[in-house]
Amino acid sequence: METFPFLNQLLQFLVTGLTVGAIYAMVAIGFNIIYNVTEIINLAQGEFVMLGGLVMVSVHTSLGLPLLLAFPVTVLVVTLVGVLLDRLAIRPIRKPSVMTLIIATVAASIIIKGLAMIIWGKSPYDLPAFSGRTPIDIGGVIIQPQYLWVIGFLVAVAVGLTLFFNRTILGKAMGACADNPDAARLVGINVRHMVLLSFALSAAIGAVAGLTLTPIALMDYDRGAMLAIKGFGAAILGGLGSFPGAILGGLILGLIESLSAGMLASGYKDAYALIILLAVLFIRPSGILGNLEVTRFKRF
Amino acid sequence: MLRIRKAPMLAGALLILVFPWIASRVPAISHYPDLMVFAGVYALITIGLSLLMGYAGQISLGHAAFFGIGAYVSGVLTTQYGVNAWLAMLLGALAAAVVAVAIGAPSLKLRGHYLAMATLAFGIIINIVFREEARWTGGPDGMVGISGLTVFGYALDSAGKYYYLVWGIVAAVFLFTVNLIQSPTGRALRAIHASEAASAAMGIPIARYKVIVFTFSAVLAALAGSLYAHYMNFINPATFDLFFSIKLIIMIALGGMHSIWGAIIGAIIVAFLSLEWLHYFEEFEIVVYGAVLLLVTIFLPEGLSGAPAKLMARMRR
Amino acid sequence: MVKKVAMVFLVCLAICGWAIQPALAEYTVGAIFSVTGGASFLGDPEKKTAEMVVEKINKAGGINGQQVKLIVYDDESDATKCNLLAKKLITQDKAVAVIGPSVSGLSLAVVPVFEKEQTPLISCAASYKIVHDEKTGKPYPWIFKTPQSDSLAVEAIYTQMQKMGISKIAIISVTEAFGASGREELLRLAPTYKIEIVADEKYGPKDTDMMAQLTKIKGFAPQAIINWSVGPSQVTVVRNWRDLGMEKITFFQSHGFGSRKNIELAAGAAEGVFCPLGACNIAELLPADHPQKQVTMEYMNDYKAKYNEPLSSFGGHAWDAMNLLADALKAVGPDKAKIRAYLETKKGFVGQHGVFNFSADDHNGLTKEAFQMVVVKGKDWALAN
Amino acid sequence: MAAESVNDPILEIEELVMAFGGLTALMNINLRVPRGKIKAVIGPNGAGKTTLFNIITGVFPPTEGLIRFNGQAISDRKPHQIAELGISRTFQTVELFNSMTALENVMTGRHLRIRSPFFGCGLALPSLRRQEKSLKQEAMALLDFIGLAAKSEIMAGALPLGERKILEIGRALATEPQLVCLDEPAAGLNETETETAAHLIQAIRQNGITVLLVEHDMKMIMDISDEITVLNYGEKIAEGTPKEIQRNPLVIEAYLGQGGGFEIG
Repeated sequence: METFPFLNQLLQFLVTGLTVGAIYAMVAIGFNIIYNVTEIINLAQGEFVMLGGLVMVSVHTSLGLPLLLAFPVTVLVVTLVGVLLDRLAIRPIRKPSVMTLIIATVAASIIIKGLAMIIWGKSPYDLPAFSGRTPIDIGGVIIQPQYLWVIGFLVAVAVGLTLFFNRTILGKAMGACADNPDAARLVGINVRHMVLLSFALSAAIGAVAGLTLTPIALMDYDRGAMLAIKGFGAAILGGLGSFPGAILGGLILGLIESLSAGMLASGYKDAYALIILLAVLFIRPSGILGNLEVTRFKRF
Repeated sequence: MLRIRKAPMLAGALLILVFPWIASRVPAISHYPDLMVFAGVYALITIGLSLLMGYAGQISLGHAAFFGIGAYVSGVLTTQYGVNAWLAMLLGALAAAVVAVAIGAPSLKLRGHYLAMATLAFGIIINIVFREEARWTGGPDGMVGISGLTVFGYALDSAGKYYYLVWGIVAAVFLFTVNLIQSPTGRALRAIHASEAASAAMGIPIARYKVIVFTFSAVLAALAGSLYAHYMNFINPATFDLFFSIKLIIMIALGGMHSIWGAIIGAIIVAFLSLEWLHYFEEFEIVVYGAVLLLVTIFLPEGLSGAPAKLMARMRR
Repeated sequence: MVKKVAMVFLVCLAICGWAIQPALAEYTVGAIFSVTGGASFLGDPEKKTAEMVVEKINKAGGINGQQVKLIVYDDESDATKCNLLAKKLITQDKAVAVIGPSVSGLSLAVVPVFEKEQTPLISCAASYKIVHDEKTGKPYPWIFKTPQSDSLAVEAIYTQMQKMGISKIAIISVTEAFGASGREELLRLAPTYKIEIVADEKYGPKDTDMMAQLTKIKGFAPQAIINWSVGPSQVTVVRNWRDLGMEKITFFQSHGFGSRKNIELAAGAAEGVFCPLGACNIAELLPADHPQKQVTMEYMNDYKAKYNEPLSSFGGHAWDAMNLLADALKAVGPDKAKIRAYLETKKGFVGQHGVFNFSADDHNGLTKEAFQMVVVKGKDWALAN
Repeated sequence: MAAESVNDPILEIEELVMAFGGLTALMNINLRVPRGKIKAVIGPNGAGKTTLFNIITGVFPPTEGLIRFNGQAISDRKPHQIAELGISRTFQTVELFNSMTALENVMTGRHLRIRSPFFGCGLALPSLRRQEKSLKQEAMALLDFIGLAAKSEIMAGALPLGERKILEIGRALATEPQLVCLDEPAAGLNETETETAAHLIQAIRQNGITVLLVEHDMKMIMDISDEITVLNYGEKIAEGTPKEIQRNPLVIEAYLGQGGGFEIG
């Protein structure tokens, strides 16, 4: 049997870690978009990812829509769910405290999960990989083509959001809401619309994460919660509200998991990642790129 | 507002006292005392948690871990070392207290969502330990053969008997907590919740109070864990996972965060919903559970314990 | 005000109570399966199978002229619920015997209940601990189980490895009860078969990727890998094995892989994977003179006709449990103690997962011959030589 | 500790510097608060008055410099430790415990003066019950002193602003401080309410408690202060009796230059 040098192994761990991390990062970005406008941690974020995968299965595999068409349809459907979430679960709450809003998102995530179970059943589903399953071998390091799609989509989401927040009026208005909702209201921005938009946008990003993940890891109705927690961890690690922080946090979390699974006791890999997260928080109470002064002003 | 009146307390105590007798007369609910044992176990945890969340204003998504620490310390010490069950219970509470101080002192400096994540992470880590240290805990399969409890040679071996043990403890803890809320300590906690800056200016050592309450709630959770282990005669890590922590938060939210009554009502409602009533909806169970939670959040933001007051206010109008 | 609420509550309870008093059926049989939750891949086919079997019995006129009433509860893979439901089945629904639970951990959780209430339980879970009281070294009197113990699957795999000349292996398992108990048996039995385990890796049931663990295993260059898990993760791990170009390292799956759905989900990656399976998975491959040929073909056809989905081997455990119980009811009637005694002496029961021969020392009644070693060939099972 | 002489200042601040990132909020401030007097700190918005209060009461540590209370350095203490030493305060934005009654607010103010053992409280020990009874009486007496006895059972959040400000002063007094720092006690009050507040502050001094005051209402300042310090852009520009300050050209320029009115009564 051929030998397998340590350096190759290490590179393989990095490739894997970055891919998984990219998924976490996309979930974390979704958390941040909603958090920035509303101060809510939307615990239904993971359900968007799950829906992204399962809706794609339905429109692509079952209905037979071609990939290029199935993609926007899926994102649209999940975005609609995000909009409904805001209209049916968040907006009706008359005296919103951050705690009740979070409970509402928990309730919504339970409902979405339950409905997904009724619609798709309990078995896992697969999607064909976007550009085949032939692994790319670069000097002994194996890269699945789908990995490149995952990382590519993360980059696309990051660039897209940067342009959106810096170049468009809508994006700037959302940014203003995030900085100071009262002032935003004074200058005539409809904060309610911005909240709705934030749910739509983060649902869309969740859907993208889900449909790129499914060809790698399959998808079933019960996946959302775990992804939400990893994404929440990534967002906190990077610093809540910071988009570079979300990407950094996601990638770091993915790398720690992969490296510790490969080099330490793999049963404890999630524990290592969380211990490092705790250590970071104890040293920097607002995450790596978070701003302590800003968090002080946030209500919760 | 905070004066907790004696009449409802007496009524509650009486109801708890006669409930098994009533249940035994009605065949369809004859197993309800069994459910009430678990509701009581949950109530022990939510009382502490409500003190922490509703009064001191600190969130914890890691209390399932303390529940588990109590259960596992009891389980391991009694089955593998032959320690007396009551002593093991005490040691479990002590272990939880030590862990709570160690994790609480640095964590409680964190705010809001960061504190939520830190406690969540802590809970998951502890659960991984339960799962991985199979030599002691039996691993994911769980641990069998935990004995029942006896009092002076009298075995508490049926739901009816255990019911009175658990609810007796709940009643004692409830009284303790009610006293606490109405005492200088309770005032200090509410002050911290209302304004940390002003509390500090009044000389209230905020960090210390947060850690004390966190520890107290952890001890109660551990106690509940021991009671659970000796009743089930079996424990497994999945019982103490993060979803149970979230379920505890749901109990508090359903019952009403700012009331100790709410903690008990929430625990009972969620216990019955999830262990019994929702079964009738079969595959729609999860959806109905979520819908109930959402409706209460929307229409009764103060929780079910706020409902009677709201109802009366509406009737007066 | 609390008083008022309490009163209303009580009245409601009382009304509910009188309204839905259970009507007494002739033979009431209970079942607890993990129909939802983390172990739904077990409980779902089990529930469907048990209901199908009972329907068939009742259509054929019942047992001794009595209809069978099957009460199925879903424990949602939760120990507390499982415990409560077990007590409810016994004390309130007056079940003469219970089949299930689906999961080893939950079966262990209710063992004390059935022992105390002296009611027969036929578990559908694998762990040998369910039918082995460590204190006495014998089976718990009231507990039986139909699935082959993990140790039998391990022995089947190790025997196959010996035939293939494999002695240096890596194991990888999921951090759930199924994976943990399989791992324990793999580690325990390895010395007996002179097999060296060079790597012992784990992953979570919801993990998206096992490349890191497999890369590490690749570094040890073992001759074979054994994966012990269920659900989507066992598909991902096979795909990762293929992606990493590790085909030279023979891949063995546990019997948890026993559904053609998994071959389909693996999208070609499962080609050449070995796996020990019960007879019911490969009914059509069995030679015509195989003792289980008839029952397995019948089950397969019935199940496909009724539910229009591929058979999962787990449903077979419920088939075995339900039919065993029906057999006992037919012989001795609804008497708990007699059922127990009958089951303990039952020999030659032909089921989906083997021919059962129970005794006072063996409440499982199977040997490692209950497993057939199969290999994935052309997207289907084929018997390995 | 050295014996405290009546002539020693109760609070001394030496060369205090406070910088937030690149922004210097306070520069080389020297300040002495004489014992038993009313000392006012005035200055235009953004002069650094509230920052000064926050540093004295330990909300954040100073970048440089020394603060001595009764001769003891306190700049590294936490807020609750400083309260324990005998400095109490109010807040510019009124930080009452809104979900508590007026009485409970004052009772909470006496936290330092009572025992509150955790288990004792839970067991409702008789000694603690007795303590609670006398605590209530003391708190009522204080409410009486500040003129809010009639409002004792009203939620603090439901009181009008004037009474909230007064209640906050009452709560600060409940800690039995030697020095009480009042952050704009008259802001947002009408004339009669301001007068009530002024009377109360004078009454406090008569009880032997030193008052450090930040205020914009110049009439009130000039009426009741014994000594005034003027800050502008983080620097001390003048110090003296009300009369001296009124005549100080630097002060007049600071206020007029900013465009704000400097009403001298």
